[in-house]
Amino acid sequence: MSASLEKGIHALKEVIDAPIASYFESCVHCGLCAEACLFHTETGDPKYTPIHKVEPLRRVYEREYTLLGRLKKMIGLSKPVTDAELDEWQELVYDSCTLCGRCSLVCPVGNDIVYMVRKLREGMAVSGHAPAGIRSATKNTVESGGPMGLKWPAVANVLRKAEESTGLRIPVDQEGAEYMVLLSSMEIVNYPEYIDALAKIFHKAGISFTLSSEAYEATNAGIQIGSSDLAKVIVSRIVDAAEKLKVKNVLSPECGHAYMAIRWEGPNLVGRPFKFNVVHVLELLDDLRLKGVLTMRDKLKDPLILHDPCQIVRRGGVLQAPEPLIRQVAENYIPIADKQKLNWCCGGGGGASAIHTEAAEALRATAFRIKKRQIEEAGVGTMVTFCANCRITIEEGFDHYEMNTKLLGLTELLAAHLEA
Amino acid sequence: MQGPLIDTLARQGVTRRTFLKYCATLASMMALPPAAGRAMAEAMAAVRRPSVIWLPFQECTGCTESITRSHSPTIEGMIFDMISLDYQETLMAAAGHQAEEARQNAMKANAGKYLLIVDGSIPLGQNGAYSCIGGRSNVDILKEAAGGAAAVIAVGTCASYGGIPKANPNPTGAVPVSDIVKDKPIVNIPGCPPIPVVMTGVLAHYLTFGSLPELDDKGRPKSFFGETIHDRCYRRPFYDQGKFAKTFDDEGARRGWCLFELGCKGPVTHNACATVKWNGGTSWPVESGHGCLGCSEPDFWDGGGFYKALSAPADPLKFAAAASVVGAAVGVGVSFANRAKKNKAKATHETITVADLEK
Amino acid sequence: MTDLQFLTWTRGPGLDLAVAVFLLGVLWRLIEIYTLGRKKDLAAPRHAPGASGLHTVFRRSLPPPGMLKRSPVSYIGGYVFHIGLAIIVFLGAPHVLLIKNLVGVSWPTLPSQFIGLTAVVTMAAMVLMLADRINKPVKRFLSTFEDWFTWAVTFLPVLTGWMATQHLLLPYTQMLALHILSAEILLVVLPFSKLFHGFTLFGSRWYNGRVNAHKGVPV
Amino acid sequence: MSLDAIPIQVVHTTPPGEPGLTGNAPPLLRELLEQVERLLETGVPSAIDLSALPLTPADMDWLRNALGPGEIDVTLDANGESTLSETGCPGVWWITHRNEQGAVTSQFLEVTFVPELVKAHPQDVAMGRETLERLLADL
Repeated sequence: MSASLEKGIHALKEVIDAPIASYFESCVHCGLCAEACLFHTETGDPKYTPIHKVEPLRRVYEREYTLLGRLKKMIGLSKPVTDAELDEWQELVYDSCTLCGRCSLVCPVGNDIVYMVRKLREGMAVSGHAPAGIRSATKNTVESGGPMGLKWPAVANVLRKAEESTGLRIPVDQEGAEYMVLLSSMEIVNYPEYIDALAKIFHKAGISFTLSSEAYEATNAGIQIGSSDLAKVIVSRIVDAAEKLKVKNVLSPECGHAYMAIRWEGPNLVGRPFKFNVVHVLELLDDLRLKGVLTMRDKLKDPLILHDPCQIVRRGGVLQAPEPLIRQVAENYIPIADKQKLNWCCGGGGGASAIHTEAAEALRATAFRIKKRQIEEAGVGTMVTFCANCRITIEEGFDHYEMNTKLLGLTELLAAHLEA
Repeated sequence: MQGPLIDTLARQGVTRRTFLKYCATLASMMALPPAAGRAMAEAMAAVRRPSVIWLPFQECTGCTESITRSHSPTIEGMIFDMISLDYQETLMAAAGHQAEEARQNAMKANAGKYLLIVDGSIPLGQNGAYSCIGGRSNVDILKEAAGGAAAVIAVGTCASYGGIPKANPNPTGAVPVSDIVKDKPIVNIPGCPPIPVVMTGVLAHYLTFGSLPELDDKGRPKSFFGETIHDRCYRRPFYDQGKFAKTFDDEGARRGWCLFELGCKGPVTHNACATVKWNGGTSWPVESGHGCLGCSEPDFWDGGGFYKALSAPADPLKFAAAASVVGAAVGVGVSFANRAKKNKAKATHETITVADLEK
Repeated sequence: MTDLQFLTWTRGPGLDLAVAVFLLGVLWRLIEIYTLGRKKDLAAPRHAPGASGLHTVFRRSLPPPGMLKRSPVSYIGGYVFHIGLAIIVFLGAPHVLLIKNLVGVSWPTLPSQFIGLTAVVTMAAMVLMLADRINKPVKRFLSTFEDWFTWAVTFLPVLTGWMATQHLLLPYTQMLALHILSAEILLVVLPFSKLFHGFTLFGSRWYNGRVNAHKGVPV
Repeated sequence: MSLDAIPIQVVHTTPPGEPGLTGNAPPLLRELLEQVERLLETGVPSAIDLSALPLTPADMDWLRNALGPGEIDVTLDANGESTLSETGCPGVWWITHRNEQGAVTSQFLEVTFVPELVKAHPQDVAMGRETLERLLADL
């Protein structure tokens, strides 16, 4: 195969820009970003300090784009970034970083560290230093349509089952629909209830929607592994399908990275603004709530807390929708201290949940202690979230710590209590 | 107390007690023990008049004025009565060839024994042509005269450190005596002008002890230049209290507060003005309301402005414009190189395929 | 070189040189950094109140919720020494005199006793920060020679300035010269070290604020 | 503008509120005691140069008050007035030299039976004899 260090450096030279230069020049090694990173707070290991995770990128920046670095390089004072070094950093850039972006929120000089990790992954991916799990997920998505290798007949099967259980029609490839609904493989496989819920809500609101047999998968392992070219391949399917079906909106599923990929990276990957809007399902739901469509039959009594998925809330900007929606359906919603843009990651984002090495899984379990603590401190038995990937990671965490906390998806919860 | 000098003085109407009193005061000023006054008187009274040659170079005659116009000419003059001033252009009656002849004669007659006093700096530019006496350059005359001298006394800041002629841009290439004379003991008595008693004090010391007084690292007699103006200034308490005059006519100036902010160089100037004062002890610059210029220190003229506080910069924006242009040029240069590199990287981008993810 | 010549050098050619290198460095580095450019964000923006580059430039001056408790030494020590330095540099009488000489504007100053006290507090905070850097695993792990060096380069002007005004250890002339020299070293080092954050932090905060404001997130 | 309008005023050399006492004067009494003892035992005179010491006018006043006035005051008119006054401690003389302008040029505390300056020098006495002889001759 053809990954190489040269390709990696080449990729980094392409992506290094003024913000990255400014960020590296601003860093004073204060270490505050470590306090915002759950991999550091839960392990205490200083190597998980976010700014340290992008050290190879800094080295390339200094050597390639600063005069002093170039001079140092010329007289042999600075050593080039090596394969061995990138290999060492793989754990730091992927296993212990979920692209949650919490570090970017606290840096006193204003460094957007997650921005830099995302860019560093461009070089890591093509130099062959991406973890096997994310590599195969990417490969599957590019070659067979989804990270789990799910094909359309299987999806159609799930849709049929949803039609049966809800008694509602789920249109496919219908031109001119208001919404083109995207799913994530995880939802199709693990949480098919989501599809039921969506069908109910659309029908109740009287909004036309459709699925596309050509683009049903919203997740984009390309942005997780950090390859814009591959991410573009994946996102282009959606763009093509949406434009072919002439839909007004594309509905991103609960999945966080899917939303990031299509809503924010998408236009930049294909190199032009979209002709349709990208809407997160919670934005749609909140809109319906405001229109009075989303009335509830009854409310959930259990005390519960909300887990705000990083890519949707802090990184995706869906800040205001979740709380009114949970209040719509839950009587005993308990707001926690670090909520909304300050929430702590589940530990499985950014592709991390696809890494199945023993070390990575053990690290994720350790990092999960922060979520465990939040649940225990709130003293609740239920947690609600709205990201399929978070749900898988959190359930793994519950299993690991043998917790009997209930985990619910927000959209399903709303659908379950929806007034008929 | 007997000797040729005291007889001479007596003839001039200077009494023995006057002389004793003068010696006591001189010893006090030179920080010698009180008993030294009498010893000085004894020694000087008996001394043989040494030959002294006074060479004026690039100077303004201010040093000569200072000593000859001092408050009590008879007393200061006394010292000059103790020496045989064989050559001093300003004071001597002789002129032209006669004067030069007197100098040559004195040098021959007292070879190796005469004292050489120099005031003014020595220009080296254009082979010394900027200042000549009788067709000979200053540097030439100095070398010749210093060759036979027992010691050299550089009077005034010009002779000591180059002074105003050496100030930037030093058009004449002026240098101090110590740059030219390397093999003779040199006493520097800087000041613009120097304090008269300091000049006579050094002569008295030489006459009394036959040696030169102890000098500091800048060749100045420690007894007069051992402390800074600031250390002995009567306005020092105001400095310590942080009370400063901000202008020459504000309340602080009227109250006699510290002149530091008005550019006083007292803290870095070594001289005896604060204790000896000027004009017969009448006053001195700081007492008159003006900061010390630092005239007894090397390069005082280029010390960054007389009215700039010591903490203020001399001329910090000298290269600012040039530096800004160079900085911007370097930045733009790097910027072009960076953009070229980045554009090249982008242009040679190979679309990544799944195969590129693995080695 | 004598004391006075040393002082005259530091006030004259030394300062000339330091200011020149400083200006040269600052312009060079700023142009070098900010002309690298960045891509336009093609995604349809989401607008949110309080989300903009400028908002973030100011907002980041305060600790985000919960952070003060997590790292009190970094924040309190950091505030104290930064504010202390600002007070000393911008409200100390000799410094205002210097600024007046440089650019022609001046403003009222604080009494020297207060500045002296501020210097002591500032130095205490800096020593505390140094101890924290040595003690705290993350900070020690991140620290390179540059971190120790820039600490010293920042600390020395405060120390020498304070010692000069308090007449400690060396005569005033020498201490003042050392103080000015140390400030000159600071000027020379600043554009080429992490001390340059004094300039770039505005750019960094602005970029961070702007990138996230595009998504409607006030960061 | 009249001359009076120019704001010049005479200032005190010690800052207001400063008592001016440095504490440097009292130790001098101890030194004087030693010098007086030496004078009594060996007959060797000695002196303290007051102008070389860091004494404020207030210190001087304190010292003068402490020593008190004596019986003898000698005034010497030689290029300015000098005063040689015995203090309240016999053998301790306060000597002040002034220049022709009246400014103090030096000040000493001399410990001696009679200050040297007061005694007439044999040579001067010889000149006095000549004067006397001339006077007699002229009679």
